[in-house]
Amino acid sequence: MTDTKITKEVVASHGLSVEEYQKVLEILGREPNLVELGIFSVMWSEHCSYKSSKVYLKNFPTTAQWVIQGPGENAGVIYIGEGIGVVFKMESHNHPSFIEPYQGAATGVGGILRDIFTMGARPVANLNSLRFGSLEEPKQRYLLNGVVAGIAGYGNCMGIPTVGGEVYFNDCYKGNILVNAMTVGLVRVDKIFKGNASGIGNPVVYVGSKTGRDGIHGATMASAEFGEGSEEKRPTVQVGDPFTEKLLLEACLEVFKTDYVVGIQDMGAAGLTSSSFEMASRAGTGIEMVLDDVPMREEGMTPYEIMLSESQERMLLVAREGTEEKIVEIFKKWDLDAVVVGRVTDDGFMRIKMHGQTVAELPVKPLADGAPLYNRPVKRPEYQTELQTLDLKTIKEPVDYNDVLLKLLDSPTIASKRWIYRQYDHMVRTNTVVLPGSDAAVIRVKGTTKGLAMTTDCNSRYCYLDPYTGGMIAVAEAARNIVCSGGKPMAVTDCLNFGNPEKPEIMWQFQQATLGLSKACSTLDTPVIGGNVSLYNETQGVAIHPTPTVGMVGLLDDVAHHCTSWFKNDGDVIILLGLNREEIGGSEYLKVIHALEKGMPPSLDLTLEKAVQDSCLEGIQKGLIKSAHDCSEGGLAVSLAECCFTAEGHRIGARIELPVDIRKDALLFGESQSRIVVTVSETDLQEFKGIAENCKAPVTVIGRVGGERLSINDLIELPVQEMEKAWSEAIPRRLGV
Amino acid sequence: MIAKVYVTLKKGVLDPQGKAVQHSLESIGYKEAEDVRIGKFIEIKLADIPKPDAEKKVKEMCEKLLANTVIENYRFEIL
Amino acid sequence: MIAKVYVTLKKGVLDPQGKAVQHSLESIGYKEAEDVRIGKFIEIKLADIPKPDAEKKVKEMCEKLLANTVIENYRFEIL
Amino acid sequence: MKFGIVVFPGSNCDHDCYHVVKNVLGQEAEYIWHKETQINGFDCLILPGGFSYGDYLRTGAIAMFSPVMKEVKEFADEGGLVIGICNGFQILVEAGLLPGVLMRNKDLKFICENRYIRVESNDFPFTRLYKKGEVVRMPIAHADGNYFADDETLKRIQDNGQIIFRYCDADGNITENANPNGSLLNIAGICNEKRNVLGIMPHPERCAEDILGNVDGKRFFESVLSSF
Ligand SMILES: Nc1ncnc2c1ncn2[C@@H]1O[C@H](COP(=O)(O)OP(=O)(O)O)[C@@H](O)[C@H]1O
Ligand SMILES: [Mg+2]
Repeated sequence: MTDTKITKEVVASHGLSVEEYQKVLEILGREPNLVELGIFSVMWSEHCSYKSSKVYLKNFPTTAQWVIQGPGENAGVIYIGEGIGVVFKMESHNHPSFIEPYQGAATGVGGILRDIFTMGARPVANLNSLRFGSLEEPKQRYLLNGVVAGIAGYGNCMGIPTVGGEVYFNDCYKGNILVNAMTVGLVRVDKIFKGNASGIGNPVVYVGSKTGRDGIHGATMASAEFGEGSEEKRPTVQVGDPFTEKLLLEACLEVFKTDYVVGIQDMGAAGLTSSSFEMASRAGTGIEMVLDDVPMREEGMTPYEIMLSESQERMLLVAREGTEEKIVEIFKKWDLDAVVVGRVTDDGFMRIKMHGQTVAELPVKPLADGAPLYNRPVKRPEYQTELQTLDLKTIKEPVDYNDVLLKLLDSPTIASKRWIYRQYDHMVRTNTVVLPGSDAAVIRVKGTTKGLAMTTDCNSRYCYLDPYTGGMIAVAEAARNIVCSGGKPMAVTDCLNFGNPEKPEIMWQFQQATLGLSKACSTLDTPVIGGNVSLYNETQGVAIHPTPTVGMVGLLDDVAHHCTSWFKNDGDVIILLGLNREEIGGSEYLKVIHALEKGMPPSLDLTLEKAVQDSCLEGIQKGLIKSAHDCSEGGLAVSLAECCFTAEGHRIGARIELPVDIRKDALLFGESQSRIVVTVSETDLQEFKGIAENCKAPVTVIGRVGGERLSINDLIELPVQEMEKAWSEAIPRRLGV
Repeated sequence: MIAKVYVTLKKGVLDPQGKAVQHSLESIGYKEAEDVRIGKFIEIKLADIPKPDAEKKVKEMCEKLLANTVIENYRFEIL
Repeated sequence: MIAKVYVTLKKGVLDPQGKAVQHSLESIGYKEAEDVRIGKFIEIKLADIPKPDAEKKVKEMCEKLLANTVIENYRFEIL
Repeated sequence: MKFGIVVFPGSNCDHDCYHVVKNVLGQEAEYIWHKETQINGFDCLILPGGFSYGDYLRTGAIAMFSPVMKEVKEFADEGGLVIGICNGFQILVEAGLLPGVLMRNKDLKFICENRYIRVESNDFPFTRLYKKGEVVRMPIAHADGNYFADDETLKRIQDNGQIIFRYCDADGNITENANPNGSLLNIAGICNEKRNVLGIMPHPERCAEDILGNVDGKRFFESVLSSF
């Protein structure tokens, strides 16, 4: 195998360009053998090296007083006081989920969980962001079913509650669905573990499942545009084993209580290769590994296969010399393999042996950190101007607003996601204080009074129409959701899903969107502490809408002061924080009712945003606000409707009078940003108004809670029950259940 | 007419379920069970149609629904 | 030596999974699939022991673990 | 009172049960590893929810062979109180400590949501503090909670009053709509003939604290305490 001649074709089939291969030759001063070529190919794949995206990721604000670990480790960490750190990260598993939705999504969850517990943290919550094509297509229904079952299958078995997420449906995803999974964990800050292979002579220990021929070249696959023949790549799909991962989690947490572990990293994409190289690179060391000792599931595996396998549920750990046996003992208790497969060396080389021969000998640094970096050409698409043009005069105002509202509630993107989160165990660990179905989920931190709010957000249609504004809005909306639940926004993880970076138009989207994210994160003081990039989300040349998903975590000092989105009591005063503008570009209304994805997305004024958020948060913390719900897809009318029926087993109506100074469809369904609908009791109204004025947030009293109908001016008049029916049945009906 | 369909995991695909069962058998004393793979056994009652048609239909059913051909193989017999 | 074990639901025990599959088959146009029952097909690689011993052992494995005889039947063959 | 919480590989509600016993009820609690062959000094054993052995093959099937199960059986035979919640219930039926089986939910999906259940019997250590016929709300979270038994067994447990909880609507009516998973007779929880072993699919430990918005499950644990 090592004798295979390295021809042009072999190089090309490893996804390396001619220039990249030239660089390989320079680094080595010789030709690589096949094992070495395979290692280069995965380490330098887009997925592992970030070669197209790195120049832009540098723009993210990544520090704050409370940030303990920013980007660069397996996951970022923030400090919430009392010695507790919160570890979180989001990652994509898009391509595998398209090929095999159940296993693809399941192993996506498994992967992100390992990123969190490899830091020494116990995972306490999962979230996800999902995107599919239209549910009218059987294939998309199949994908949705499989992905949701896969996420549920893995997360439920692990006993980690899946507390939130988002789901969008748009034709642009029909050939490239998105499955982004996020995990949040808790750690004692003096017990954070990192991916470091330090200490010359220290043993390198392989723990977890045996290695099979799974997913070889998975990392390369995730970095290649789908072609016609991609179905052929099927056998590279990995099968997840959440049971083994649960054992791995408990065993790792047990080992972390000792002082045996020097460094640890999960074997994710590119398995043994990336974990060993990255750990050695961070520590500036080398490793000598003997592959014969790697636990194997199949016979006759070659060094190439062992190094590139993406078998799941494995970790690589560097231990203090002399503790090997004790470590093995702990893993044995959990029925897991733990085997010393190598030693840390001082010469900066990765030396890999098998059957008594050296099968690869590569310098660590150039491979791990020396991947070619691209500042790829950037060009604003020709079509962008036309796309952003929307002449409101050509958009006819509807005759029947009730009908429009019902249609919007029935749009799967807006409709209830209960069919989905009902399949996720969202209560296990008995911490979930705000369950899925409100804005951000809230979990308590046992042993303290604190709580964490968390959410994922991105409206990719906005990003398509104007990636800069869209990127900003993703952050602002996430923060708004956190605030509506009573949390103070703390930090961000992102998952940047885009098309083919070799196209200047896609790279422009990437550049603009990341600049937008950076701007909003700086202004809202929510640094980016980690994330993931997924490129090449294209099928036959058609790219997805740019989708920079934002995952955000917020802090509640007192979890008792959490808030939910739905109306509470008869007679409460309904207040709108923020301003209604005449903005219908990029709205769900325009799409569902007028079949257009056009115009400028809503504008975002970050100063106004901050004012609205600050006043809402203060109102919640002071115990004045009884419900808070932000306006997003479907605008004010949809938000108000949702406030009427999202409480479990409790419907309540409202009478609303809005000042009409803009088009009525924009007033009801426009998606102006920086708006939150809150309720307070009559007696608290003045005090809350005072807070809002202090924060310079525009406040308008727009109505009262009560009755069994929602009425808005003389435009909307609907029984709550009828609205709820449309909203709650939209997805199950399309799935035929 | 009955179709009996056997769906098995492809070679090399991890079978967590089989692994757990083998482990359990071993721990309760059945050391002779060296490997276990778990698949599906599906019985379909078919309307009376000519056998060649049945073969064709069942094959299609397997491809489309009964087996996940990304990771599974299938075979069937018609009685 | 290989043991092939077939575990099927007893007659009279509802098979929601089979029903769901039958329903899907019908909805994608296979009206001839009148009833579907889903069971397990377990392949056990056995150490080389005399066949009568193997029969005895496999029967025990079925009784103890592989089938729940409240709702399931099993049969097996040893090859 | 001292509770033992049995931990199987794959148990994942063990911490939750421990938390309620220890921090909410203020009682003693200790984990019991499934390989344990000696268990002493416990007043009540809880087999918690989760996915023991990944729920592979059949839920609860592999766990019943864990060494600790022999001890659990002896403990139950001697009249000790044993509670199986969710996966614990599944293990108890597979191990033969409770009659019947728990099959796949009728819609084949995992279901996590709050449900109403009716307390069918309160002359019993686990439900003493509830009223007979009382309707309480508890979360369920399972894929295999569809209770099945043959006609004879079903009649027997009915006649003996072994059915303790049934899914119902908010007003206490036992209807098909109120049945989340296809369970025969809407069964959500049963006990053995001696009435010292209980299996329950809903999770009382998930609704025993104010901050979680529901305390209907607290009296379940308090009942156990008060009968001790
Ligand atoms: N979009 C991004 N924003 C910020 N940090 C990022 C982003 N993408 C990747 N990173 C950081 O780069 C590092 C490597 O990420 P990644 O390769 O995804 O990790 P893994 O090895 O777990 O797959 C991580 O610390 C991650 O947080
Ligand atoms: Mg990682």
